[in-house]
Amino acid sequence: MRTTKERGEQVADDALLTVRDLRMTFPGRRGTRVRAVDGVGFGLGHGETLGMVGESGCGKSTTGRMIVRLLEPTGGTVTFAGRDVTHLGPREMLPLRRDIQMIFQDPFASLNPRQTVRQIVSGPLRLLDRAGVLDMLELVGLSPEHVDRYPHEFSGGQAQRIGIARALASKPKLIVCDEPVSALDVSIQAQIVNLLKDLQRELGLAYLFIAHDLAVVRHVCARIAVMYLGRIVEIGDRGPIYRDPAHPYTKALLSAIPVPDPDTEATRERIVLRGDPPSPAAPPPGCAFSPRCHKARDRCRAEAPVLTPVRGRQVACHYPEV
Amino acid sequence: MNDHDPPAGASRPHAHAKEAAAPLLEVTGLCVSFGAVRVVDGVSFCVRQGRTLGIVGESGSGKSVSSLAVLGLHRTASVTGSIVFDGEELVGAPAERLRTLRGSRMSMIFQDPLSSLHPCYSVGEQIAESYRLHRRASRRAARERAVEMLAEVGIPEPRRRAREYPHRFSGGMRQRVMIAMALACEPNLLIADEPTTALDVTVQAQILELIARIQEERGLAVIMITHDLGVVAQVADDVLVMYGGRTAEYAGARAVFKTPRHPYTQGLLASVPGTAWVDADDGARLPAIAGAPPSPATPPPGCRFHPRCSRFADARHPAVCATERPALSGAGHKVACHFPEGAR
Amino acid sequence: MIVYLTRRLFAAAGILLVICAVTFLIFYVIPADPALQACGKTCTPERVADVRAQMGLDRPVHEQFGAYVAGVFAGRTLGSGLACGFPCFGFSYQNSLPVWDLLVDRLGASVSLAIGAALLWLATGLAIGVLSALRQGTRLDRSLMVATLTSASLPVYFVAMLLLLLVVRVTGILPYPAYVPPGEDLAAWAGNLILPWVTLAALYAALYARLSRAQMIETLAEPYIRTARAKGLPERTVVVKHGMRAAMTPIVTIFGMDLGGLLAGAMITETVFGLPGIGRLAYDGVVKSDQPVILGTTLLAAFFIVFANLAVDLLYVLIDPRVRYS
Amino acid sequence: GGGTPASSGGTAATGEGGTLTILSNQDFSHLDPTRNWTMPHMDFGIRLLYRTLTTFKAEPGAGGTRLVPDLATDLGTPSEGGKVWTFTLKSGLKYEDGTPIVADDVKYNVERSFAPELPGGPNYAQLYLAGAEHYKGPLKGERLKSIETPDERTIVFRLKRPVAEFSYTVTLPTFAPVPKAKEAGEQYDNRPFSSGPYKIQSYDRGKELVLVRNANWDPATDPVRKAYPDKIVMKQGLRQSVIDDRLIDSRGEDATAVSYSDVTAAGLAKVLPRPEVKARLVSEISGCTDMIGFNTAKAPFDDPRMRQAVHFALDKQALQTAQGGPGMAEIATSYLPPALSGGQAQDVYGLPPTGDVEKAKALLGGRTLDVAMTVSTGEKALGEAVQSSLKRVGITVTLNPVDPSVYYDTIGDTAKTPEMFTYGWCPDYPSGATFLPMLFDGRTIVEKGNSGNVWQFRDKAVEARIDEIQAMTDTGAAAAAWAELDQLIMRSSPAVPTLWDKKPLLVGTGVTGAFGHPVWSGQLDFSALGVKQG
Amino acid sequence: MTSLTAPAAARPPGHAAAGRSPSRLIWDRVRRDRTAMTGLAIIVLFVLIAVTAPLLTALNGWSPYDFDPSAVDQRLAGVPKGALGGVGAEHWLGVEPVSGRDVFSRIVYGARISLLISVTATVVSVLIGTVLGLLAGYLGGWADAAISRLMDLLMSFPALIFMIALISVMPEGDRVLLLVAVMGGFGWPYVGRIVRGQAMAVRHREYVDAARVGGAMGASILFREMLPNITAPILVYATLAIPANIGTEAALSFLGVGVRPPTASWGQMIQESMMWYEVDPMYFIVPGTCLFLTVLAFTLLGDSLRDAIDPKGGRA
Ligand SMILES: Nc1ncnc2c1ncn2[C@@H]1O[C@H](COP(=O)(O)OP(=O)(O)OP(=O)(O)O)[C@@H](O)[C@H]1O
Ligand SMILES: Nc1ncnc2c1ncn2[C@@H]1O[C@H](COP(=O)(O)OP(=O)(O)OP(=O)(O)O)[C@@H](O)[C@H]1O
Ligand SMILES: [Mg+2]
Ligand SMILES: [Mg+2]
Ligand code: NI
Repeated sequence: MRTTKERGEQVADDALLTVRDLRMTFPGRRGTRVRAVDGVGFGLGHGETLGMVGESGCGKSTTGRMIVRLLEPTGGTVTFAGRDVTHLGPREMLPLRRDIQMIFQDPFASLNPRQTVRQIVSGPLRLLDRAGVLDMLELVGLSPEHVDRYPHEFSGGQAQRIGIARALASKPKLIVCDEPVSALDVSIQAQIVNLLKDLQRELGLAYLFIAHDLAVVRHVCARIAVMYLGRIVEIGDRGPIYRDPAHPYTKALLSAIPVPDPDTEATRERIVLRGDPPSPAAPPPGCAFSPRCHKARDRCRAEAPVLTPVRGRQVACHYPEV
Repeated sequence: MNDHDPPAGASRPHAHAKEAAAPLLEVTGLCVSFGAVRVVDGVSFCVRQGRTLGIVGESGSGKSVSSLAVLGLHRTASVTGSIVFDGEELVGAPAERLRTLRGSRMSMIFQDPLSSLHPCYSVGEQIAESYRLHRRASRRAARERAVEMLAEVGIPEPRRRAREYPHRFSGGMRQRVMIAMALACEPNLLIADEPTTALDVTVQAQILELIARIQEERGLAVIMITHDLGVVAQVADDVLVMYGGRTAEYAGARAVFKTPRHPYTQGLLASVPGTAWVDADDGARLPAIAGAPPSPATPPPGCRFHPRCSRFADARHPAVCATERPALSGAGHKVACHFPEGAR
Repeated sequence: MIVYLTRRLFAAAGILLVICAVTFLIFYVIPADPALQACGKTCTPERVADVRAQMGLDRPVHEQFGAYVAGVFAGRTLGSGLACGFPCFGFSYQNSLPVWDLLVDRLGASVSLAIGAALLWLATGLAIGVLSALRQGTRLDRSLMVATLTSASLPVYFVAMLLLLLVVRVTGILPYPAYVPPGEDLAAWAGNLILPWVTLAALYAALYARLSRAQMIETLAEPYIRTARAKGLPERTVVVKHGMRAAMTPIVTIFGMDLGGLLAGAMITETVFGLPGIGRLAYDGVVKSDQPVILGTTLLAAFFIVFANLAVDLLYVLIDPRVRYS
Repeated sequence: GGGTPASSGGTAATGEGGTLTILSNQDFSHLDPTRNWTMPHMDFGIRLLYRTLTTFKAEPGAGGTRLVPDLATDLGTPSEGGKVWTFTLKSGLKYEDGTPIVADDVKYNVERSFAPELPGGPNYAQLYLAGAEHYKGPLKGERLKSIETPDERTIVFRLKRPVAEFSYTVTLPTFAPVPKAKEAGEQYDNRPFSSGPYKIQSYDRGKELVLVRNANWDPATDPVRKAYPDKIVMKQGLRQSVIDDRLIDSRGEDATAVSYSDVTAAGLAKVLPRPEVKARLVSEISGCTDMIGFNTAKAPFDDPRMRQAVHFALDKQALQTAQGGPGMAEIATSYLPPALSGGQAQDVYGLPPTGDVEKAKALLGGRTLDVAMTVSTGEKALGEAVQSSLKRVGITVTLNPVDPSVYYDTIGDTAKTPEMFTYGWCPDYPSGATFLPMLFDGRTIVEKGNSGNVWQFRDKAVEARIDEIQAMTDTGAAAAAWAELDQLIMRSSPAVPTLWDKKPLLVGTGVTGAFGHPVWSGQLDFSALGVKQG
Repeated sequence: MTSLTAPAAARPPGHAAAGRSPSRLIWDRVRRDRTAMTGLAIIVLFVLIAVTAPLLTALNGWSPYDFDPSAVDQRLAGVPKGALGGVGAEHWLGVEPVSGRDVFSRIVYGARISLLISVTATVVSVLIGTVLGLLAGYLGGWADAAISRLMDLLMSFPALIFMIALISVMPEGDRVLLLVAVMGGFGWPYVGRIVRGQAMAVRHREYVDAARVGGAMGASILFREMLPNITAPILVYATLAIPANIGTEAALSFLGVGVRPPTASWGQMIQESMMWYEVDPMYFIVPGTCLFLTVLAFTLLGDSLRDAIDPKGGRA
């Protein structure tokens, strides 16, 4: 283990994916700069799953899209299998494209409506022949007769399966899943979650699993990163974080999730945060969470906390929960 | 027929639930068809003053269509059955009568607060509009009322914000505006159609808290439509589970969550990951319901759920499930299943 | 807002300058020699050269262009001592009148035509469109749409000729159209313009009816309309206050562009009805290779188009509070 | 002459007063007397706004070609063998503001025609006046020495060579007075200062011109102009088909209206079947000759046989139909119109009206030709008729319609002159001298802006003969000689005369004194028009 | 049973086993639309007429350029002899006044020219507009700014004035080509703007991202991922642009800058016939009706296509 100077988690060097101090700034209105991702760092080992949760707009998707190089990071590095891939050109990326794939949130929007399942799954590089496509379909639980159909002829869950088949076609090592189940009905969500887990077991995939549903993340991921306004505020193994959140935001988040059990609900202590998440175009000074935090003090408003180990996970808080 | 009676003794204890109150809204055998397609097929429920009915179900199961039918907002659909609001039959009532009830005695809030607010009028204007109309208030009084309502739903600087347009508000704020608008005329019934689906969990918690507070203060009857079982568990006294346009199960919240009798409800509850934080078997497979919801245009015959039903898949009772529509049976805890107690 | 406005004004000026340059260049290389034309039936080469020098046509094109553009703002004096002041667009080759005066003189008819027709087609088009949208799918809707389709498929001159034949020639209800300025005799002005108005409105009203119908149908399906109904608003309020308001936004855009184009001259209508408008002036200019007139009308027309667009964009701030320019 | 003039050929109108409306599809190209040289406009200017030294009688037919003194007391006195012409002005002549008209004003206007600022007018002054080679007009203060005004009423012109018909030349608007005080350069066009019976009240160019009586015009000094209406309103820029319809209907104001421009073929089709309307159709022979010209300077029409082949192949009857039928045009058989050749049409070839295909084919000798023909946009029907008739003998014609305004530039540029084109010529006054020398003298050809001899016809014998005839002092003998020369040129066919057409004009039911004047190519004589009142 | 097996009832019912592409669905919807099919039938009819023009004129024996002096009345300024503008066994739809040319033959050949010009001009504008619009929408930034300014500029030109000016100063050369160039040249920004907007919307669709993640680059994204998804609005535009261009051709003919004589086009025929509408209404009605029917047919088809592509507006 070696500690990095940058903000972010301390990462083992042999990890499959290492992200250090990743930053993304978008040009905003009136010349403002939207710091969508502001120094994110973490590592991900082979066959591992890292869950990434946080409120809308906190930069989860942006992080994921930078890792698959849909976006060019404005700062930081992405190392994949020991190779710095942060600024590779499109051609140099090609071999890497096979190794890093992505699953999207909206199952229909991510399938080209004018292509057949076969064209979609074999991908723009035509990686698979018909038999290969059929294999993939079987793998994700679709029947061979679906191969010449168009996306609009499928239900949401099936469409998401096609998206997964496409991601699997190049036999990747890492899949970035950007909210793969949040657009699906509850009864379908479980199917897809199970499928992803089965595939991981069978194919040894590593997932970066982005979601805002803490319950799903907990079910899928061994490690969790909680993001707030472009930064990771808490990262570590699932158990400690859920059982005993150290960041006040994580705690509030967990307490806000309704549980389908009236008894629990009736007795639960609920922390209701005041106000809305701040805009990344005008982040508050110091700790970004301070305006909504019930125990914020002057220090919080002046100085931004960095990730420090607390009880088996890392937390960016001056006054972590005890 | 009294299958619309509130499920007795099933509700969770609530500080000031008015047990004695007569039902404010009684819906019996509601059917809604678009052309030849029957989207809601014989749904019955009732809500009392001060109580909350939760309606859950998958996308397309007819939740929104049922609630819009209550307000008489369907223009092209044919609505049959009976909807009695405060002793008055609404099915077949003149449109003008329904109109005067809407917004004044029963209100509705919608899922997507941005597209549900008119982009070209300030929020103050939009709140004041129904108050002016139903209360015949002056422009100034209505404006005051709007500011008052904005303050009530917890919007800071209400006087200034009243002059702003919806696009300047965040998602949670917009939903607050919708609530303010719905409550401006102090209605008796509030129908909330997935009011928090588009919102973040932290904001969802705020909105649910707000609705609960207002309900408590005013003794409102609330119909909370959602597909999030957690939300229902949190707010509802009674729960109606819909599947394919029909009632699957209708009972008190506690009964539904603790002793579900319909295989769909059971499957649904089981497939929600991490029901309790502490003792979950992390990483295990979720018991999922196979298949996808039925299409309303060509629903499966018999029990709508049978193609996905594990009891049916067990192949012990195929014929009846696939051919006959199960009746909604049971005294307090109503369920529409041929084999409600399970096959095992 | 100020910044935005200045930026847009500069962009508009740029577009006008480029249009001016392109027009200038094209008519510089045309085969027709204005000097030769001016010279008359029999003309010796020396005399043509004299005339050419007199008209300033012997200088290189960029100098001529520079002189023209500078003249627009500073005014200029031509060889023969003809002088024109601030907005100087040169003199017509045909009648030596300042082009600016000609434009101003012809503007009255064009504006009368455009505004009157616009009001007429807005009123009828929107009424038909909204009615059709509200009665969507009924027999009324279908017959209105067939009528608008037919009306939109008829060429302008066809309608114009038909109107002339029926209203003027056969029945004699109206006299032959002849433009009378509104300042002189308002009744005569309107009476004479009725046919051109109807002609133009027949086409545009049809287009606007179809457009507003589509817009209205789309808007009435919006969730906020459902909200308005849920508030218990009377149907009329829902349609007019909530529906029309939102449905009109794209129509304003198109209306701006159409009006801009029409102010620049409804060439065919003006030609058929003999209205002394900008379009007619432009047409005559082209036919007679009257370069200064072509330049002047092209610039004025472009000006109307560019500024109508600008006006529409600015109007949007009022119509649609979501739009803010910064 | 075919057409019967409508209202009792030129006899006195029933009365004075009223408003005459003139419906026109165009604006004047120029009203400035210095620059006015286009046919109907000259008529309008000379008859209503300005007087010239001499002018033509206001009579239909041959009577109209007779010359009478106008500003001058007589038709001018030649001296030095016709090289010096002296005119004396009548006394009591006044402009519209009452100031007297003096000889220097006439001189001033003639000088103006030299100014490059004021192009477009008749060029006779440049052609005839002595010592004017480098003169550039009076606008910069320079005066011309060859015109003398010894006193206020006498003007003397000194010419380069004898001109027998100078009395005719001075009927042109160049010889109208323009007071120096009213000089306005190009802008004079918009408000010429009146010496005639009417003055301009308002002139909204392209839209409306209103003339009212000039109180300072003294009828006693003017034997020609009747000036019946109190007011004359000219509506400009109307569509011709609308003008036709209005005058056919002749309702309301249109009853006292006349058409300024030709009735269309379609309009004629409406007029001819209705006798009551046909009676109001004025169709005087225009005196012009329509021609189809060849570029004789290049192949294939440098070969006279090819030109003759076309001449023989042409279906002149089809052209006649395009012009409105036999009632509206006669088939031309020579360049000089009958009026200039003693009223007798000459015919060298004696061809049938539909042409002689066999002879044409023989001349072609089996060749097929592929030629371009430029026509003006208004002559499409005519062009198509040519196209169709030449196809019969294997000549393929590609039509190139060009706008009238650029037409003469196109064919007047010798580098660009097409193989075939249409052309027409009207005499400025009834004399062969304003016809054949302009059209067929090879020495007048210029490289650009070529006019008249657009076919670039060069023939030494013809040129020599032209010089001989122009030197003749006996106008009668000269006329016969011109007619003879005409036949000579016809034999080498540099151009094919096609039609002698009439000018079809409609007048309202309340118009009197309408007849087409032979000098102004059949246009109505505006000096004689009157309106019925009540 | 695991969730890996295909759910039996998952397939939305009502679909045949073979997949139907969105274009097929649209076409199916259009095919069921009676007015659209009427429109299409009219279009097909006129296209057939245009294509078989030489055959049709061989049938009636008159070339579109043959004069027939016997069919017109010389003494009456060339009015066709006989009723209805000379309609009869010899001349099926009558003759042109003055020249006596056969109206049927000219209409048939005119269909060729009118359809040729309007369709080619539309193709030209759609091609240019699509390519430039796609590039602007896809590349964004500098390229977008440049292309957008160019479109603004072209759209600010008073098109009709400029078209007639341009055409009338270029007397040489092939008029048909010139008309196509001018109409296409001034028409493409309208397509370009639509395509640009669509491209900007489509560029950020997830399936484009997915293709990129799958290794697609540049042209492949443009033409395989984006273009197929914006062909529908382009097609609608094209169908509606064709009648507009037929109208423009006619308008230009009306203003005297149409095709060169003796070539026939509908616009040119209408322009000529306009003067004769009183004495020879047939001459006016025939080309007018053809023009009207064609414009109407294309509009009907385009409308129906639009509804089929976006059925939202049509739902009751
Ligand atoms: N292309 C872009 N241009 C400008 N701003 C952007 C862009 N993409 C994202 N942003 C901004 O960056 C911030 C982070 O966005 P991101 O999509 O990463 O959030 P997220 O966590 O995925 O949210 P969600 O849960 O809604 O998907 C947001 O404020 C968003 O507005
Ligand atoms: N106006 C309409 N015309 C035709 N069908 C409709 C109409 N509105 C709704 N439907 C159909 O009725 C069915 C039930 O729709 P409804 O909106 O009630 O579902 P829901 O339970 O509210 O789903 P969600 O959770 O997605 O809101 C759906 O299949 C829908 O397609
Ligand atoms: Mg996201
Ligand atoms: Mg719903
Ligand atoms: Ni309570």
